[in-house]
Amino acid sequence: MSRPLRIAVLLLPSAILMGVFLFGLVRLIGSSLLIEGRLDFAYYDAILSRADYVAMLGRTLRTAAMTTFVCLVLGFPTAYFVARYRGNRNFLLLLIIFPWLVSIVVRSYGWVVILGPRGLINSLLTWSGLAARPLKLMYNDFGVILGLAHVLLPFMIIAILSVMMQIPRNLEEASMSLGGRPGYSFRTVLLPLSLPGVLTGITLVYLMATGAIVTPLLLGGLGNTMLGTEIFQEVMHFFDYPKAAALATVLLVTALAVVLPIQILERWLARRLSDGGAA
Amino acid sequence: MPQTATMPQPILQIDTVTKVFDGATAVDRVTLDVAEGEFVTLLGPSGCGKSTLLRMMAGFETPTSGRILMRGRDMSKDAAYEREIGLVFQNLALFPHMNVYDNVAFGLRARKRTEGLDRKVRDILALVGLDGFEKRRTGQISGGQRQRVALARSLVTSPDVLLLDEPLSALDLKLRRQLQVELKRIQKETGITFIFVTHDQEEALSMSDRIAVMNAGRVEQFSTAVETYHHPRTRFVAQFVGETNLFEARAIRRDGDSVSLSVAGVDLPMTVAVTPGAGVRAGDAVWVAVRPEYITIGRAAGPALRARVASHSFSGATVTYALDSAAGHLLAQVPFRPGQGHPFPHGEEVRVGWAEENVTVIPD
Amino acid sequence: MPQTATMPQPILQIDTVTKVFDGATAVDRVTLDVAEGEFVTLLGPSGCGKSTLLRMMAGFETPTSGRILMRGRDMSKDAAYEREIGLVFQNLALFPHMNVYDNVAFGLRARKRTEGLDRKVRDILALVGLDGFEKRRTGQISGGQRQRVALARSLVTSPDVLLLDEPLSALDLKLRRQLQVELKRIQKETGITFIFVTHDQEEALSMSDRIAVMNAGRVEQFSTAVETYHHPRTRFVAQFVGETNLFEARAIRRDGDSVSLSVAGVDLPMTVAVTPGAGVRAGDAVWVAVRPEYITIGRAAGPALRARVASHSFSGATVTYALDSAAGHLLAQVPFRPGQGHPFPHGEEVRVGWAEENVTVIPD
Amino acid sequence: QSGPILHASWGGGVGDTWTVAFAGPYTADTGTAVRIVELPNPEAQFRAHAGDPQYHTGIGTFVQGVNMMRDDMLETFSLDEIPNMRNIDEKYWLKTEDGRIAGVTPYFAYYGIAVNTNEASVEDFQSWKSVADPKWKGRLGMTRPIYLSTYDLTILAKAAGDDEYDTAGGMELLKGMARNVLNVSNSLAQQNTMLERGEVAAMPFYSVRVWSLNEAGVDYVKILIPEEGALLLPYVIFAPKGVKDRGMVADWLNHIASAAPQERGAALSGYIPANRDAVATSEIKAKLGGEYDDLRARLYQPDWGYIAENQKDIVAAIDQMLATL
Amino acid sequence: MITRYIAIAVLLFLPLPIVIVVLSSFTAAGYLSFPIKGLSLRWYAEFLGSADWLRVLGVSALLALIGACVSTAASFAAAWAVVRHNMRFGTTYETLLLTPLIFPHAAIGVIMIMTLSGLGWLGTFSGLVLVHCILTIPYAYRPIVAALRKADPALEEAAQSLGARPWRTFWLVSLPAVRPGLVTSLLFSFIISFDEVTVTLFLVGPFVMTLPVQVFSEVLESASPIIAAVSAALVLFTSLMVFILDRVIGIQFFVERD
Ligand SMILES: Nc1ncnc2c1ncn2[C@@H]1O[C@H](COP(=O)(O)OP(=O)(O)OP(=O)(O)O)[C@@H](O)[C@H]1O
Ligand SMILES: Nc1ncnc2c1ncn2[C@@H]1O[C@H](COP(=O)(O)OP(=O)(O)OP(=O)(O)O)[C@@H](O)[C@H]1O
Ligand SMILES: NCCCCNCCCN
Ligand SMILES: [Mg+2]
Ligand SMILES: [Mg+2]
Repeated sequence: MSRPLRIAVLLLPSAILMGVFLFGLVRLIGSSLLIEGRLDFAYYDAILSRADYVAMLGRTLRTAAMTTFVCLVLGFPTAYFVARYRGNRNFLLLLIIFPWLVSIVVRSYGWVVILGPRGLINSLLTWSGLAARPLKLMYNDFGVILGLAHVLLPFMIIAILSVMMQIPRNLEEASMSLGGRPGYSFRTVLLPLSLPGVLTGITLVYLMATGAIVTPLLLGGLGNTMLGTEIFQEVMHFFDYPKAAALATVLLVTALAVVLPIQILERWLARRLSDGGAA
Repeated sequence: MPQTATMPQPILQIDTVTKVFDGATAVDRVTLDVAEGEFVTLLGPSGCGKSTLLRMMAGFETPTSGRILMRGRDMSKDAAYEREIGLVFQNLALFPHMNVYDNVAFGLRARKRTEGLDRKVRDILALVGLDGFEKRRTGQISGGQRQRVALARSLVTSPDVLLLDEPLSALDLKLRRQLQVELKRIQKETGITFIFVTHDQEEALSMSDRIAVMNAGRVEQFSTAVETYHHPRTRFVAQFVGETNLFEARAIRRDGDSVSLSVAGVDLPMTVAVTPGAGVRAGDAVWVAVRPEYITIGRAAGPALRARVASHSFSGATVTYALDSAAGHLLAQVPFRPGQGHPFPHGEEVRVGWAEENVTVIPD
Repeated sequence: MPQTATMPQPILQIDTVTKVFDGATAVDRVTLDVAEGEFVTLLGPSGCGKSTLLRMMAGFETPTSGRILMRGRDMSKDAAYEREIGLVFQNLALFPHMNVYDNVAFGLRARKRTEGLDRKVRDILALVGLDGFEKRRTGQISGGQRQRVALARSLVTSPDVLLLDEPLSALDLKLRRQLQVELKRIQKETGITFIFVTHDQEEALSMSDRIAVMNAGRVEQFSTAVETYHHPRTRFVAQFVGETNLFEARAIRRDGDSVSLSVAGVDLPMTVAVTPGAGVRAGDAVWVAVRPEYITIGRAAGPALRARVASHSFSGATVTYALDSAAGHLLAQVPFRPGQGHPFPHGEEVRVGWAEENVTVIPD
Repeated sequence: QSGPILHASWGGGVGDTWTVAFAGPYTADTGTAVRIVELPNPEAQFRAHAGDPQYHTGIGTFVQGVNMMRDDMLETFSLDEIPNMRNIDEKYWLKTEDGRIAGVTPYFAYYGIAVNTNEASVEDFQSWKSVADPKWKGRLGMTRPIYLSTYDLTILAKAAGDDEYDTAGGMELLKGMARNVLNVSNSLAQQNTMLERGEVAAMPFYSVRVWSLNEAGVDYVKILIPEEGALLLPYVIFAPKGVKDRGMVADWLNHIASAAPQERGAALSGYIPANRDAVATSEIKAKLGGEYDDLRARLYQPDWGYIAENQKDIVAAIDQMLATL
Repeated sequence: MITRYIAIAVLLFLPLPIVIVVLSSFTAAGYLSFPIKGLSLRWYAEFLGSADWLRVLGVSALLALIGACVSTAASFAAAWAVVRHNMRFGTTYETLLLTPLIFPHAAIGVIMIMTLSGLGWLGTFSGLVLVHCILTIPYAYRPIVAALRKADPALEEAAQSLGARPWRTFWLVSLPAVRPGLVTSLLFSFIISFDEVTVTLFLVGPFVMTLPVQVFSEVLESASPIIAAVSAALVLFTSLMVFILDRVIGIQFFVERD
């Protein structure tokens, strides 16, 4: 077999899979734009002219941004701690990887059990007399963000950790031997070098948060619709596929508008930060 | 070359320092005084504790016991960033996200000594021969150049002492030789005290004022390069520093600083000088070390031993013969003269000797 | 040692082989004949085409032009697995999922020569000193042992020729020296033809029957180790194989196999032997090579040159002086006698000389 | 011996009712196996597989039935094919313009106000208007907009003195109710639990859900029919257009339209049979508070066709109303 | 120091809801609450006694198994072309294979529902397999390509120089050399597929319902503690996979970069 033919045969299975995906993507965009065979932005006009949809879009972006922020604030120190942990690091990794691999349904459901009116927290509060009535810990933004942050935190930690573990510990020592105090060393050495991981983490968390359905449905209330849950609703209850397609396209565009620049920045940084392999 | 005897106030004193990791002793009661401007090398096999000792000086490890003094002041408790000690890492640890200039400027900025920073950075880059490379990324320069950046980075803050942990071991032979020369030159020009770690004895011999030979956490000998090579005080030092032939012998008689020996196995009496302090007495079992290049073959100069040529190996200027003798396996390195062929073919019986002044006696 | 003149039918013939990669010539019209049982080394700097040449012999690359013959038969078109040629890779390429035994047995199984397999595998493991290691995984043995497994694996099928691509370069110096000796012994015991690649000239000199010195894809000299060291035919060979002092000179007169020279810059007439075929005529500009160990300092033996001591470096048995002279920068390596100190301090003016028989003339 | 008939059902108890009350006896009588498949939303499957039906029959709300019928996704039958329809009041029929039967209504529930009597008294909710009373701020539950549009708005419009054709007054009441609702789940099941636990004091709710709560011993949650009446919620069983084994499906539908299985359904889950011949046992009468006919009389049956036709607009209006709360 | 406290809190916080779900599955009460009321295995008995739940479990396992095999095979072939044949535009193709990762799942759900209904595969098992392969390929590809890049191509040359013909070389050397990558890929895609909900939600049909989607619907539609028992089973399944993964390649695989 000639080399090009051999390559073609090897690529065929994955190319079919990706072809199906790309074909679907084109159909998605097409069906939201073509009405009776003609280009028509009616669906988008309808979506963007409705104040509640615009508000929902805003809520989606805000929730995703908040979730990303929480993940970053919690994930970075955790990654640092794990990366520099001298003891049994595998155990710590297990505490991160295992929850990550458990279904999001189970994890979100776990939060229902914890945050619910007779859940762990409220039981503790009422039992200890700290609160007379159960607090409303879910069916609101708090519940959604907490749930999403929990579900997505491992992505952030893993992304940062995989970069941090490659930063030789030596670099921090080098900085210190040159007189860099811990804060200075962190700012000038560790932080810039772990930036690619941070950006990857932000990308993943943000994407997953904007497109989430399960967690917002389980932990959010009637007032917490997001693009994902609205799409789900549109498909499951109104069967309005073109409208769902338009909403999905809006979701894609807004997500990629945030994510692609970050990706480009990340690649650029990664190239700058790599040693070029020189010994 | 500073002489041990006339040494002024040492810049750095390692005072009975011990470091224990999880019950394993990495550094064992090491005491060293380093004079200002000196080039001291820590030489020893892998795992003997060189890096650990260095890291204690740098402030990355705390001694389990003992003190480290800088100009007489105990700095054992100081953080790494408070010490005026530079460190060049084996893997260099250049900051990959900075260019050459920023790498070199790092220490000045970290210490907020930004006055005249540009001048200092450029001067030091010129010193290591890297002018014009300021804007290069560390990935865009060669291994030898990276090495120089690491050096410049540590030198620019004019540390009191510069520690170098096997800085050349990742380089290939040619480049290594070249950088050895350069390192030595820079040390002379800056006058900074260097403490250099290596496990390469040739490197140690050619660069150092004094060498501390380490073994299993201890310093076995701390002396000048010549002394270390020609008067090893322990079997370990004799064998680790250069090739050597070592036989068991017995002291027959001691006369002041010289002792008469009989090499075990064959009766081969000789009288050689010993280190004044060495506690060798008549009847003691001792070890006798002779370097291969001081072994003569064929002519029976001085006491002579019968041997058979087992093999030879050519290395350009010299031929090394492997010989089987009654005193054991011997190596003899003799100059090779082209056109004369190998004077001693394989299997030939020869007579082996050495001048008495080339023999070192090591107490058992 | 097989002599070029009396060579029987060569086992391997490389016949004007060229290899071009994307327009770049990696191997350039190389012709080599290798005799059965010979130990031939390809020596040259990185990128000179050694591996490419080896890979063509092994069947992993096809020559762009030229032929490779095995016992007289052109095997240029044979697949790698059809050739009776073993190959030891620089990175060893041991099969990580097999134990030592299975690694070694692989070739016999692949060639379906399973008769007496166990015996053969155990014999070869004994030969390389690895009996008892059969069940170890390749990750559980040391670097030197891995090296031996790779060797055993390639030897067990008794190939006609064994190619070794820098097999020792990843090892540290001590281990390397030890394995050089062992490799040489195994080659002698098995009688298999070895073609050995290295860029380490000391390794080449001490192991080889003949050395092919390569430069930029071409073989510049193919001769015995002694010949290569003492009679380099090109400037490249003179400089690459061992340290050398090289000056420009002019041939004043030619008398048969000897020529009278005047070293450029200073008038320093001498008469030296030249290779019979060398086309040096009166008036030609030539290069003169003298090894540092043949340079004498102090006494004006033969023609003498004024020089100043620039620096010295101690390396145990010898001291190497760097000298500045009218003929340029010179290196002189002289034996070091302990107790005598350095006879020539820094800055001292000395006279430098050499014996005429130690001078090699290289046509420009 | 044929089948099996695949019947798409909701989960959460509905499936069990269908297995026990309808499918099991049918199989016993006719030998035709019926498999009840529980899905979150059968309509979704019918729509996804329009033209290539995977089920023989499925359940839906009346509005879903109307929508699918109008989209020409349902198989239609003549009265002769499903003779038992004669015993079901024609106003409950899902029928095409030319009078063909597009679905069978086996039973209905109603939509009243469920009250946790530990948190509020029955008297508090004698009128639908009370749900808009600010005194219930933060104490009420509410369903999703899709049901608000069809159920809550309709009955609140009625309470405001209008009807489904004019919902302005209803919308005001709905707005008032929505203001009283804070942090409520999307999930009816969760709301059910909140109601049970007194997290919410009251909410417009399905009679059958309260029935099952009462059956489970939760006697302090009561379903009320306010003075303006409760909303009648017919369910409908339909077959997808082009369904295979049409004759068999007609027979199964005919069984569904008959009184006996509907009576069993009522006993199990509190559904009110649609077949006039169905008789309530005294036990059921006690639980329901009267005869089937009395109950039917207090229930308001709106023009589901009109509601279905306007559902999207209403949902949009409610979404926007909620967004500006 | 604050770093340390945050990290420890996070490390305890991550497994918390899972532990709670598992614990609450042992409740004796008919409704869900925590702390649990009474200790009982009744919900496990109910789960294991339900043909429906077990069927759904079977479907999920089979789906994950087939999907993982297909993804792994397709990834292996692609990685071979990219690495061993040093294919042109190899990195571009790799980026393409990773694209499913950078699409929000809600959007992928709609994309897939349209694609599958176009193919007439909506609600079919094959349709789900196809979609799960697309979703798992980024996870399957990474370990394989990493293993392949790490595997020394000289191994194959070594085998050939020892006389092994191409197929023999492939079976005896190439394949075993990437075995850890293949196993990782299989396990990893199995887990991802087995636990997937968001996209699958859009695609389930009468004969194919997956365990996580069923759990999701149940959480929405009812509040029975049987969900906790089923979830605990899901957790057990995942732990088993994680355990094997740890054995095969070590948990640190997940934080390594290639
Ligand atoms: N952080 C540590 N924890 C435990 N043991 C250590 C640690 N660092 C070093 N050791 C042990 O201390 C001993 C000395 O190590 P050290 O790194 O100082 O040796 P070295 O002389 O620098 O060797 P090399 O030439 O290989 O660099 C070794 O046995 C090593 O295993
Ligand atoms: N597959 C290839 N494609 C293109 N160029 C190649 C290829 N293999 C080798 N070359 C080029 O051919 C030249 C010779 O390479 P080769 O690997 O034979 O050198 P070498 O002497 O073995 O060097 P080293 O000592 O570094 O191993 C180099 O310039 C190299 O870049
Ligand atoms: N078990 C209660 C049945 C009520 C059905 N109402 C329709 C809601 C659909 N999810
Ligand atoms: Mg070290
Ligand atoms: Mg090579």
